[in-house]
Amino acid sequence: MPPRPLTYLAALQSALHAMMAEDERVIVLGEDILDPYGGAFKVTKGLSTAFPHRVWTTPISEAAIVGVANGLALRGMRPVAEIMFGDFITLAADQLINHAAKFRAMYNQQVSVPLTIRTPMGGGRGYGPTHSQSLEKLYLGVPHLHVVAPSLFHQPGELLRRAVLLDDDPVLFIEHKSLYPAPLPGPNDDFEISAIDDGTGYAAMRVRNAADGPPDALIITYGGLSLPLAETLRHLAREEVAALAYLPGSLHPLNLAPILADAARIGRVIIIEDGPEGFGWSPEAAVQIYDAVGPQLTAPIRRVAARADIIPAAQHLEAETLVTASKIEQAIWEVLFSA
Amino acid sequence: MPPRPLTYLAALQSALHAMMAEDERVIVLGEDILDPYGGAFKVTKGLSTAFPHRVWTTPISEAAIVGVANGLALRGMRPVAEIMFGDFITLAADQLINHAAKFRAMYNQQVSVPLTIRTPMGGGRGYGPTHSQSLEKLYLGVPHLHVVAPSLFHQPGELLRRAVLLDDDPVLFIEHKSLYPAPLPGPNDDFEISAIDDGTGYAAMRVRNAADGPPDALIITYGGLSLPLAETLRHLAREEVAALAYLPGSLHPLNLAPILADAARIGRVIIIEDGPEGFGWSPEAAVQIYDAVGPQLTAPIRRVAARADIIPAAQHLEAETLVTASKIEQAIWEVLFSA
Amino acid sequence: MQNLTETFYRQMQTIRRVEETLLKLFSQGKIRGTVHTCLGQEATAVGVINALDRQRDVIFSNHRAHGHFIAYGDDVAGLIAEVAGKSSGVCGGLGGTQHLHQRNFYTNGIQGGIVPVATGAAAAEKRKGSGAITVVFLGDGTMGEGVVYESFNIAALWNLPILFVVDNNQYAQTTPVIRAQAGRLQDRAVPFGIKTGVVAAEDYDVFSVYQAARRAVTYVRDQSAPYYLLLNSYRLGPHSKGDDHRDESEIARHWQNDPLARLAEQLPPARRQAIDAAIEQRLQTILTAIFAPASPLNAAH
Amino acid sequence: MQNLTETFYRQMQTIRRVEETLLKLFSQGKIRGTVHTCLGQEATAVGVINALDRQRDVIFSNHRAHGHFIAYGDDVAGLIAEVAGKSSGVCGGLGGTQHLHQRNFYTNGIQGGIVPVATGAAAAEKRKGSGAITVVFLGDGTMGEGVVYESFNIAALWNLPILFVVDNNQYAQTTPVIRAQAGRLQDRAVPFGIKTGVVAAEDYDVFSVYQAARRAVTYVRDQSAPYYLLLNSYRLGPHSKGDDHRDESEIARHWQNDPLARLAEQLPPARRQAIDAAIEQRLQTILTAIFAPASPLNAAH
Ligand SMILES: Cc1ncc(C[n+]2csc(CCOP(=O)(O)OP(=O)(O)O)c2C)c(N)n1
Ligand SMILES: Cc1ncc(C[n+]2csc(CCOP(=O)(O)OP(=O)(O)O)c2C)c(N)n1
Ligand SMILES: [Mg+2]
Ligand SMILES: [Mg+2]
Repeated sequence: MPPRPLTYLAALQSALHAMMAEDERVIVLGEDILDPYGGAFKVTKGLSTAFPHRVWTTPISEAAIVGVANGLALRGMRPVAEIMFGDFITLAADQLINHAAKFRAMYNQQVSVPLTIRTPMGGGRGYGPTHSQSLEKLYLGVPHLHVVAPSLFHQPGELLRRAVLLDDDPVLFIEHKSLYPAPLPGPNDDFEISAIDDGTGYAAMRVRNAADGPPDALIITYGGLSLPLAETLRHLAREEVAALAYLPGSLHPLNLAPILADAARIGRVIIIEDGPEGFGWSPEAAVQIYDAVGPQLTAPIRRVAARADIIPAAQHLEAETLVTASKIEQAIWEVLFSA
Repeated sequence: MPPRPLTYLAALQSALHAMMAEDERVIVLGEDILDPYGGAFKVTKGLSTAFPHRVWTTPISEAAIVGVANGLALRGMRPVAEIMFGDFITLAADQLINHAAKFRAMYNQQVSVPLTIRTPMGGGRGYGPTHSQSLEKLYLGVPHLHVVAPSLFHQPGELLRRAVLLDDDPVLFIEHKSLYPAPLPGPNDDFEISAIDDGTGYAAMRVRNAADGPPDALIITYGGLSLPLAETLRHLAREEVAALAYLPGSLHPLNLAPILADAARIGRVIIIEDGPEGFGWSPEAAVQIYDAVGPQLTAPIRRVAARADIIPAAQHLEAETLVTASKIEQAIWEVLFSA
Repeated sequence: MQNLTETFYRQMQTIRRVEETLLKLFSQGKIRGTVHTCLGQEATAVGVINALDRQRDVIFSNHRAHGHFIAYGDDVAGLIAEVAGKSSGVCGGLGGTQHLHQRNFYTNGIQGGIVPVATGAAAAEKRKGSGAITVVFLGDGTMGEGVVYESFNIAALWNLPILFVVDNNQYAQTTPVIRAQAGRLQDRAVPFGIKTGVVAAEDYDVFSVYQAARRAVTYVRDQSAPYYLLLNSYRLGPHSKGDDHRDESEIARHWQNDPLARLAEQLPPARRQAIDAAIEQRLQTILTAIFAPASPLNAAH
Repeated sequence: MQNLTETFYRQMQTIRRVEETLLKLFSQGKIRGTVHTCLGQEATAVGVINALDRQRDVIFSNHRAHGHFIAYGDDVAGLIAEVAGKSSGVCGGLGGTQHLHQRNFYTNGIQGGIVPVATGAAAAEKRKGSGAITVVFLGDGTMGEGVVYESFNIAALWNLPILFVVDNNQYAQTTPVIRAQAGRLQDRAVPFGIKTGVVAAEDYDVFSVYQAARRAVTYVRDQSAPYYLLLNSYRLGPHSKGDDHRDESEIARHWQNDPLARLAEQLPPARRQAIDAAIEQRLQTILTAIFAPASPLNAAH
């Protein structure tokens, strides 16, 4: 077994290297991705040096980047396009929704579109309203478009590998900016981590903290919130609160069936998402639970999300707006003491 | 009182005429909207003849159409932009999300963006995968972007009027293609219709069918589904099933508070939406009810939506995919006979 | 040349008759939705597609694709069945008139959106070293879409073997080109350093298009570089289905100059009649197979 | 002319010193996020904005807006406070460096997206008969965005009073213009019939820009028609904050030719020192007010 990559970023980097070495069909394209810069968040670092003919820097043309990737995919390549900030994925909406996601079905399964769009989402860095959003909710529920977001508990490189080499449908691959520098936890005493097959092909992670006894709360979330969640889970363990967390790798399609029995048993469910409250991921997650085990819940599902507002540039205003570890923990305590 | 307009289309047409006559700031722009054609669905018919200087035909440039409307709105106009088919609103995603919806908040309330984007959504006409969608779900939950969809039971002209003249935030105004030719029901014996103030400024409609006794089912839906719903409600009345329907005019923000007491009392709730199942409008509607009155429900909320797939061109395949009156009715019967 | 005249005539007449048939089926309620016909513009389809290598080249088209589709693969039955929503259609009735696919041929109903996709296809073929070039058809109105210029830029930067064919039929739906396109359409790719060719309105016929397309195709294939070909045609039929608000005398004047009728005159009448008769016969056979109540091709799906 | 030299120098030097200060504050951790400075491009801001009527004209800018913003309203305190996330910032700290607004001045952080918005603003002013023209600043890299061309087309079709200023500083982030823009940037608006002006790299200084902008502004205002002005400058600083992978000798060569330093030489040393001193003093006062612990301007919000 290769030594475990140190950080989320390194895991993605080495997965890209490995895939390009392994499969000639992999083409990487995006803005400013060439060495020595290697992309705004360095995910493509080193790639253009190693594979100069298959790493293409593009003009600032997000619609055409995804459009070109569509054409590459239709014609037998396995393109990986980077959108520099997730905020700009709005510019590729038509290419994703009316092209990538449609070709296979509307051409009666005669083609496939094995396309991966990677993009960093999320705030916390003071980049302001147009460089801090978590816009994945726009693309949830678009038929045939997969949305994947590895958390810190996942092997992000393995999810990326599946998206690029094995998934024949288009995948929007969400990387939360805050995760890049984070070391992947790996086996350790703080958490009992297991990968669950939820049928999407992208593992869901089931994470128990180190407190004894049956869990008092089930926390369902994904992606970047795994970072404050890890902190919260550790803290809860110190307070002797046993908690179970569940983090699907596939946001859409979303299948919470594997966690329903736990939800029913535990009775207290908190769903957290990074984007603004209202619509989006957590209502879908919540109804899957309510529909199946609603009557067994001890309290209404508690949802935590960012404020439905722009994400301010100023640090303290940004923190007020976004989900933080302390907001997560407070929500958990409230649910624990309710009913 | 002016005579009630005959059809949904006529109501929209005359509202536009009245607003343009009343307020010089109203500018109407879009593709092929000039007379004699008057727009692909005729909503702007007659306008360019009556107001030649304020009705602007545009090139096929959806992003710029909305961008130009943004600039008009920022500089004191009250633009109404038409996107010929709702499917093309993907092309304006960046202008709606990263421009229209952001300016006011990110400029600290120093400006406003009183912009209305009108667009027809929905299938049933055999236009195929790129001309039949209900894509409003993309724009639900975008902070500061209002999404409004008058149903057959609304006064569509009044909602449009509010969007254009009174709402200082950007509004995406959804018109379902199937409604245009439909006569507005008006006062009649089939329905008891009342307008509810849900705090959004866009009335919600509460519709009872003509069966006696307390309602057996609460149906929550919006926009174009009001057409098959009306049919279903009439049919249920003939079967002596009392049903209550609730149709918010404002899809986002969505406030179901006014119907919660009914939901609790009735205990059987069906939520129907035109778009593909998964994410979107109905999960949000459902969680608002589950959170508030979940334990009082007799059965899980039943959601009905289109199949999560492309919308085929062939008639029978399209009908299999989309929500129809018979699917609505079947869902209602199933809920009535459950538990 | 006589051979070519016959071949081109047969293809153009097939397209014309198929589309007239589709309009009739529409008015009979046998097909629904929408139908964009290329009456008067058949020379674009036939002139360009015959300049290609049908085996390997890749073709992207748009909402007005019947002509391109027939010129490419001559699958009249697959097209009519598709438009009619039958399971025997090239896409099983799922796509319909605007969403066609067969082998290396692709269309979509979103104006302009297919252009970067074609650009990516050209990049894929170049990478594979297949020798294929990619052609994408656009209308004059579609030159309003920004992604077209993003594609020009990328195609030129990367020296992609792609031919952009703009069929300026003078209208976008109801909008005359002058009201929707500022400046000169023939200059639109020039600032990206893309070589450009033009067929003027007065020269528009299948041979002019074919010659211009051959030059363009040779350039694209030999140089592995993009080319922009502007064809100035005229749409003789309505935008789709029925209504047409253009000046009747304008339309009538152009019917006088119908490129297909002009081509027909170049054939000996007997040859022409023989070709016409064969086309009618073929069409009848196909229609019977598709619409005859007992036909298996008539399966709803 | 001497007066203009002083005025331009004062404005350019103010911009320079404010941005150097912002970079320093950034490295000190007093501001965070990102900072795009226009070191070396101050002549664009000062030359263009001084050609405008600040009372009525409307200005749209982008991520690299500090220079434009200061040249427009000279609100140094409001800018620094905004970038520092203070409540006294022009947008209360909500927008930050990329999202500025004051009176008729607007910026956004999405490349290209503001261009159709500016086009709409020009349409609004034309409709109101305000006599105002609209200016929008773009970078060379932003010429990759399709919506820019949609805007050119509309501005030309509707004869809108808008000036598109492309500041070609030779790079988009790390990408040299040659790798991102095919053909010639100076031709990009030509096929839309938009009148075009250019300041060549060797001519780039505040007076050349000012003269070119005056001509452009006069044209736009008198003709009520769009104009495209390409300025060939050079970005002396990094794209944002720190890292810069360009060849050091290339950057050094351009520092030798710094337009601000060249302008300074045109002033009598005493005048120049007086201006510099006044700017330093003003800056110190502002910084103290913003960052002094007890200052009310230092309120988090
Ligand atoms: C993005 C988009 N906008 C609008 C339309 C609606 N529409 C279909 S065809 C058409 C006109 C196209 O004109 P042109 O490009 O000149 O092609 P032509 O129809 O003349 O062949 C329009 C506006 C569309 N299909 N896609
Ligand atoms: C739509 C969009 N894509 C990408 C970016 C990221 N980005 C910010 S500045 C920049 C380079 C812009 O280059 P140019 O237009 O030449 O302006 P300059 O920075 O040189 O002033 C990029 C790619 C963005 N802000 N918006
Ligand atoms: Mg046309
Ligand atoms: Mg630049």
